[in-house]
Amino acid sequence: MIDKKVTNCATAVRAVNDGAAVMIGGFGTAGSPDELIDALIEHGARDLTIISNNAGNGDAGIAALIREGRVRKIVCSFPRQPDSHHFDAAWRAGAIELELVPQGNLAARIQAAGAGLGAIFTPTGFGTLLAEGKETRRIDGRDYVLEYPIHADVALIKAYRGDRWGNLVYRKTARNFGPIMAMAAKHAIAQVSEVVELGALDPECVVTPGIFVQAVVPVTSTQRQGLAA
Amino acid sequence: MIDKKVTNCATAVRAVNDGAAVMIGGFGTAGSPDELIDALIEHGARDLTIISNNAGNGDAGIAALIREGRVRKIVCSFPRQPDSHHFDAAWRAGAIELELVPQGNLAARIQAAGAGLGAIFTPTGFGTLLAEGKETRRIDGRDYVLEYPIHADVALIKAYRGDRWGNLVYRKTARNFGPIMAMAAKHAIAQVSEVVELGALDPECVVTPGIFVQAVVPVTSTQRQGLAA
Amino acid sequence: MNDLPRLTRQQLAARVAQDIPEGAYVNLGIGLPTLIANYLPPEKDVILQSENGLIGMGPAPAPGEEDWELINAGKQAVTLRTGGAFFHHADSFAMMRGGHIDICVLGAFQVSVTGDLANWHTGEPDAIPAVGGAMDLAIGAKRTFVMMDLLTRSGESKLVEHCTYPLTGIGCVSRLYSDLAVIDLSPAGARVVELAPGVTIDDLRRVTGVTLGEG
Amino acid sequence: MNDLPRLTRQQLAARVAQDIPEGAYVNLGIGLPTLIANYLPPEKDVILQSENGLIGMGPAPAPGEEDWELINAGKQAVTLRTGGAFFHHADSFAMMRGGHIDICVLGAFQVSVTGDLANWHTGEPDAIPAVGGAMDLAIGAKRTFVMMDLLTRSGESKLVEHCTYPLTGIGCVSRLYSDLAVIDLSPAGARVVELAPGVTIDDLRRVTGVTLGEG
Repeated sequence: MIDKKVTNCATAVRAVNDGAAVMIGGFGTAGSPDELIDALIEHGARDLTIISNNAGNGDAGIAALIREGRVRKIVCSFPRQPDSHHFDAAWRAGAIELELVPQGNLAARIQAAGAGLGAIFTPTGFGTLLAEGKETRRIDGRDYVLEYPIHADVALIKAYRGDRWGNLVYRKTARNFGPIMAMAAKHAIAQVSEVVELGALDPECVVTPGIFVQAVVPVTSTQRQGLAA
Repeated sequence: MIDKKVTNCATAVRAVNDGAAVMIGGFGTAGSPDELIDALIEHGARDLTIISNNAGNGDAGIAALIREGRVRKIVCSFPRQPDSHHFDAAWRAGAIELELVPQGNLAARIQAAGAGLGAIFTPTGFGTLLAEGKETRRIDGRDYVLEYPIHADVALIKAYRGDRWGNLVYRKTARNFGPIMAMAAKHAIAQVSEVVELGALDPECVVTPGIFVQAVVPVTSTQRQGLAA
Repeated sequence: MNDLPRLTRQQLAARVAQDIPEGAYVNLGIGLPTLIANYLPPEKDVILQSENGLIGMGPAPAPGEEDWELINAGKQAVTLRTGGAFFHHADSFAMMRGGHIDICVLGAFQVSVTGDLANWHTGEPDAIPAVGGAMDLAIGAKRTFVMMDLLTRSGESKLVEHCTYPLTGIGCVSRLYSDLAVIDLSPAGARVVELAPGVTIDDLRRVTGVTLGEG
Repeated sequence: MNDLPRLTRQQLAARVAQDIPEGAYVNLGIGLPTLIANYLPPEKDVILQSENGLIGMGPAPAPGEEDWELINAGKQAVTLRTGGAFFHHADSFAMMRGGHIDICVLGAFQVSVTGDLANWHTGEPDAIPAVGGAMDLAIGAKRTFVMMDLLTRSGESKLVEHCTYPLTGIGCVSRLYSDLAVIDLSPAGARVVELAPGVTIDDLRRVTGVTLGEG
């Protein structure tokens, strides 16, 4: 019997090795897998490359990972936030490498990884600092930049409901990067508010089919939700 | 008030001009917009480029379009079927141009068009007849072929339910190419079994958001469904 | 020279809203452009997209009714209108980059007369860079508008011959809505479409110092 | 020389099924490989994908209960198992091409000792070409197996040093299951893993004429 349910976050994040590339879902207060990140900090893996939209804010989540010195490099679109002080300090100290990627390129490169593409010509960033040194090409009268897929060893995402096959549905704008990160990582771990019986999710409405998910962890507490802004 | 509902197929297909590139959804018996194709034949547009998985079978649908001499070129993955006699005859007579595309490349190129990419390096077809003359590149130890997006002027697709904003849900494997064709065409026309009230479709389960759809046509008859095989 | 009669931010938002037609799919950038939503009359059906994964965005919820899993790109709590839908980030940016959004309205540090946009980076060497969706929004929509004050607080023109700040996109802005004028931008240069009440074309030429066509 | 003891198609299907582990995501190609599904014991949870947009494919429905909007890639009516899901063609081929499918089993016209596959085109000049998903399936899965009779009806080996038919993919097949033997294929060449009862390695070498390693 296929059963991808893992009883707790601590067990699930053992899949993260030192030096791993780890995707972390979430945009703002929506979809951040806070409990998985807490467990990852506890787990102690270091020298990580983090792929996420932001570089953390406040003192929890990705910010705490950075504070603890676990992050060698971050690939993200928007590291600067009013309370991103842990990233800011690490960056100014030269203690963290930053690959800044326009958000649409970030999404497209993650999707390209999941879909097995070798590279994509994308319209975003042409003629800007973020395309410096990159191959460009004019196609049908429009200019494009060649960008490469972003793969990961592990993805940590937050979904709403999941089943033992790993099928997932999300809630509102908490969907954001979850579905494409699950596809781009070798090992996708989803924390869910509820594990439901197989068959309880409508097959027409499953957003992430279980083939893309390796572990489903029930996390009922949502202690930080609604606090961050 | 936004109301994309069009009362009948004949009115909807007036959007197809002579010389247009037309995507047609469907895979086997599932998802073929038969009534829209009938209306297109009646409409009379000619010199069409058809983008679809197959090149028609039997005497209806795309096969009938070909029989009537309306199709200049077809872009598809699998034109040869036991009863694809209209395509077969046209092809042997040199009366139709064929661009044969592996099914995954077809899907990826249609998706790339909808997403605004300039080109993609895809793994499929490398070293085969279907990549002859195409640019290739080795990336991270794997070989890829450069493929370009496939755009269309109009898409004809079949969905299950739709609303006046153009939001769509599909039914089972009739989903197939519908969502990506809607995104890749300038003007997407969806025939639906039922037009429902705005708000009747769960926003978590909408497969094609209305932004990708320009016309929704209720078609309750499904006369050919279950006959073709 | 900087005491010209200016549109207020509210007047400017109302002015942009006038030009958004019924049925348009629109992305309003973070900051000033979000004001435009207040001036889209309910009877004019305009659909707002937010690039973090929703379309059919409605107004802010009543205080205390926020759902922090229903937010916009500015990370503010919002609502979903009847008929709206959710989707993931790749589909969302496909909407944008694939040219499905009719109008995107952005703020700017600088805009050039040919429509180059600079709105993501001040260029200061110690600034922490952050781009978010700015570059995707700039080049993706069918039409990209900029909404900004024409001059900085110290009186420098933000409409320039060539941007000196790092670019967000090249030739992507088709129209500039400012507190002093509405100006079309194209490869042929800037052309004034409309002047704020009490402002003359000579005023504009004087304060901007750029070449401005008329009519 | 062609009257060697051969596995029946049913025996061959059962043999392939043995090597499909619990929990595997599997795509069974049109034709011969579809027989494998009959030999996956219900207690071994194997999930079948069909590239036209479903995962968790179940057996054929009872006659008269077909739903022609629920079909497989061979356009046969199928069912959906509890826990299955539907998706569009781009997501479906992302599953395949992105390496998410563990095992794909395909039929073949020819396979080379280094794993080149020819299964889409006989190369006859007047043949109407049709490729479908063959090329995507060939190169996408973590492991691609071929299931076929080792010899044509006229006794020619379908395992060859170099394919003479147009290729479907290069070096993509890792294992060949045939009626006479199970043979691993790799850049180092072919290596016989298992012989059908009553077949010797010398028999195989004689009928195929290719270099075959052992053990």
